[in-house]
Amino acid sequence: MKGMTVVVKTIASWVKVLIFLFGIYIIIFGHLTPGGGFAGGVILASSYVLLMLAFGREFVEENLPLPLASKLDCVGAFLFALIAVLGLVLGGSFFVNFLYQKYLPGQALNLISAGTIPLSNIAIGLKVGASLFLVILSLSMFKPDLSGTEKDSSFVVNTTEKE
Amino acid sequence: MIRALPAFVVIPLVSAFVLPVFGKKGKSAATLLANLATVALLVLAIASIGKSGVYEVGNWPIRVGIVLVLDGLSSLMLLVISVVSFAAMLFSARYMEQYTAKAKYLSLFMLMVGGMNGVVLSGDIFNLFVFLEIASIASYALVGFGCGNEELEASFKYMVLGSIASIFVLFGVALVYGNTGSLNMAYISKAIQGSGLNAGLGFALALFIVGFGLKAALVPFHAWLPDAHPSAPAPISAMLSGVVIKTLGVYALSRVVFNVFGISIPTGWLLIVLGLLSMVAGAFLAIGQWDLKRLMAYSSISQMGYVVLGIGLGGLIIAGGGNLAWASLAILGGLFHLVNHAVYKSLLFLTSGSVEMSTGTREMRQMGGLAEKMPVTRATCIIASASIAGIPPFSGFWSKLILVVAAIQAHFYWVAAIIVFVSLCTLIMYLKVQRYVFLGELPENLQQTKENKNSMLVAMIFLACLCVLMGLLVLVPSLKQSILDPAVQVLMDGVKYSATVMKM
Amino acid sequence: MAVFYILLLFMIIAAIIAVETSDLLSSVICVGAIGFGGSLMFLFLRAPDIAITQIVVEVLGLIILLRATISRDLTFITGDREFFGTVVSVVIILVICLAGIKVVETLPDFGSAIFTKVPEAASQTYISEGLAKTGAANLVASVILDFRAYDTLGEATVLFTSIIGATVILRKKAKKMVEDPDE
Amino acid sequence: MPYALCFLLFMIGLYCAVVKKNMVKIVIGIMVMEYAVNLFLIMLGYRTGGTAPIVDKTYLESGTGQIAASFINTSVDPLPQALVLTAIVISLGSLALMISICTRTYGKYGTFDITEIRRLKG
Repeated sequence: MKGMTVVVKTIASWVKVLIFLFGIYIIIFGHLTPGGGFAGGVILASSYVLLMLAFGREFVEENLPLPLASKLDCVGAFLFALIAVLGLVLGGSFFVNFLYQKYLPGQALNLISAGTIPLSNIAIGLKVGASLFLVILSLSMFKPDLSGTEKDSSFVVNTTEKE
Repeated sequence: MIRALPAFVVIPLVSAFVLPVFGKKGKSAATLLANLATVALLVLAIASIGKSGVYEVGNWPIRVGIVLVLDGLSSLMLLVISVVSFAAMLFSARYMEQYTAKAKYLSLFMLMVGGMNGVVLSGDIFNLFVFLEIASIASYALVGFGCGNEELEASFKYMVLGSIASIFVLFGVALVYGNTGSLNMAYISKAIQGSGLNAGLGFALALFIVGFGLKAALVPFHAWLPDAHPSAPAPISAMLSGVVIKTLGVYALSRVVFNVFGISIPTGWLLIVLGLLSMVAGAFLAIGQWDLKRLMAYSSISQMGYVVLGIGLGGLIIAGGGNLAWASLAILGGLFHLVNHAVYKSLLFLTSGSVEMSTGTREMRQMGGLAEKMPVTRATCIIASASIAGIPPFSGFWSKLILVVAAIQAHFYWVAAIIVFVSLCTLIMYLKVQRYVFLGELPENLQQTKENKNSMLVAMIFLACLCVLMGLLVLVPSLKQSILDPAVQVLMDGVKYSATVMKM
Repeated sequence: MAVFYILLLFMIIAAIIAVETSDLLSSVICVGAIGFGGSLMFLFLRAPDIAITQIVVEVLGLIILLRATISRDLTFITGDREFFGTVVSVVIILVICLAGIKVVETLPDFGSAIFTKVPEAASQTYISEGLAKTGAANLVASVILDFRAYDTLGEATVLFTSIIGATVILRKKAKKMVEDPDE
Repeated sequence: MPYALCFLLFMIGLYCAVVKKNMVKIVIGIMVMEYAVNLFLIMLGYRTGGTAPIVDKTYLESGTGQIAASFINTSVDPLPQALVLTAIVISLGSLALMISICTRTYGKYGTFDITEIRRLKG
């Protein structure tokens, strides 16, 4: 996988930035406009997938190594659970929107409003983006070797064992 | 206690999120953390006995938000899940050393436990579906954990059938929403009582029965179980046979059939027929097996038949307006058998794992004479076999006795006869296990076999003690009243569930 | 109304092609067509959130599917399983289809949402008080991240589980050589 | 009537998942079933001539900041949309896992044909 021609590479590197920014926009404005953490996270992941298609897998791996993506995945999930538990501690019940109800009501339709909802969106966006990037990278690293029906699968590429 | 309800879900999920961060180096720390989590869950589950209540997530009232409901049935299931997962986790601390990626294994294990706890506690039918998916997806991955040919194939088969089951459940949820406009089980139940069962809701009920029946591996839907359960690593087989099919299958089925839709005569008969088919077919298929774990897997199908039969018999009596005391006896038999089966079948799978680890094979014809080499494994295996076959002082005897008595009282004499007959078949198949694995000639290549050590033995002895003592659950009135009776009462109350939940 | 029928027919035709074509690659591309039709359908059903999510998930799902099929030795696997099994399943499916016609009649008419007919439906609260109670203008966001945030925790966990599962399934070596860790 | 077409789509997926013997085809069948259920859920919440469940400035009454009745009377049901968002992500997750299993199995056998792969006894 050496990547594609220089034309594709140049365009892809520009478009990638745009897609990435669009993903961030979708995440951050998730509570006001259509979109949200899931859609935005998938868009973030697809910007890296575009890079992978244009430049080859190795290039992307240098940018965002697998163990790091794996950790981001865990961190995103953990943050979301943390928001839930904070609701328990600060708001009295699991998943209470404590910021909106107690500390930071904000004005309706503003960017800073809705309390924990934007924060949850960011956590989920991080988690979804990292995990989908992870699975596509793992799938593309997997190189089946059809030479035989061997028992020991030495051809399978190491995924996150290195960490 | 009610305030601590989210902990049942948060502890396993958060530990699962943290565990993969430990890499190869932090393996022992990860194992310790996972074991601590299961111990904490066990403590919480014991503390939850006898409590009941509703937890409103996010302080939203029950109509708007999601509620967690703790009642007799869910606290019984929580107890079963945490006991078995505690033992299986203790066992895997050493057993899983032969595989790589242990941290991920622990994470998937905790996710499976968290998913099951979520299913048991959920009071919202869509939420039940979501947690059902967590537990199922974790178990698909765990079945394929060994990555051998057999494992992958079994995992694929399990995954396809399991996904179809999940989609059926989701479609059922959609139909229920389309007919009642609500997702909370109490409100759905109330709406169904008001409007009666129309074609759409009847179809939704059929979808739920097929979906949860697939997860429980009742006989026409059992194709995946004999492949999936033996292929998984031994502690996972213990979890799958011990609790996963019960939680995702039988618990969800009885919750939906009894508490949401309300039991009727056709569904009661359907459950009885499914139960009888599973009992007989599972037992016959099991006797012919030579693969140790495969035999146990078929016997799981047969034993699940007892549980569904007991619950269905009770439901039929309730729906037919019969004597409620008989009905409660039948349901008690079914639920008590569920608890017993969880303990002794997971013990049997753990002993099979111990044998497999020491001898490197699961083929019974290649074993023999292990009694001297592995005394503890042998002793625990005898206790579990005696339990499952229904030899008097052990736990399995009492639940089968209750089922037989209930069937005779309700004048289902042929059902009682089938129960006794299948019990004999079970005895035969476990005598076969004893004969070929532990007695007889010790083959040349197994001379070096050694007993396993430490945590594996502790886990097996713990479960064996439970097997011996479990009879006390029905013999000691105070234990029976605090653990089993509330669970039976939940199913006996049927659609009164909705009023109970709304009042709590 | 007509647009819904056109899109649904488009999806059904694409599904039939995806099921029946013997070329795996065209089959995968037809799945993309179904997803695209579904995304348009969501847009016309006034569900822009779902439309966005569906289209991006579709793209990634298609890449995953293509990854599985492309550059493989695509032996054309035509035909079905054994004849008897096929006939039985087709009969069962036809029976379910007939039952389905009955079922569809019990639902409220298309275009009259069920929640308007149920006096205590949760959705009415979401619409009338969602903004005031959660502060989010996007009511779908307010439902998934506040009213039903517990579901979303489950959903994020499902994704987490399946990704851990996928990396586990694709790992290099599953079993170590047997050794006694005590010695 | 649109419900019936949606049901037909579900059945096509079920047929594909049950009858076909190619692993990827089975996965595709399951995906089609998921699309059908998602579509069905969204259809349940649709109102003829409805608006998307997103409040913007035009729907806020000036002064009080209350939501206008025109929104309450036309907004489609946000609840099924939330459910479908969850269901889509769940189906993406299970798709990823299924494809991993397929890929790994393909690496072992060199084929997607389940009748050739079947090594386990019934």
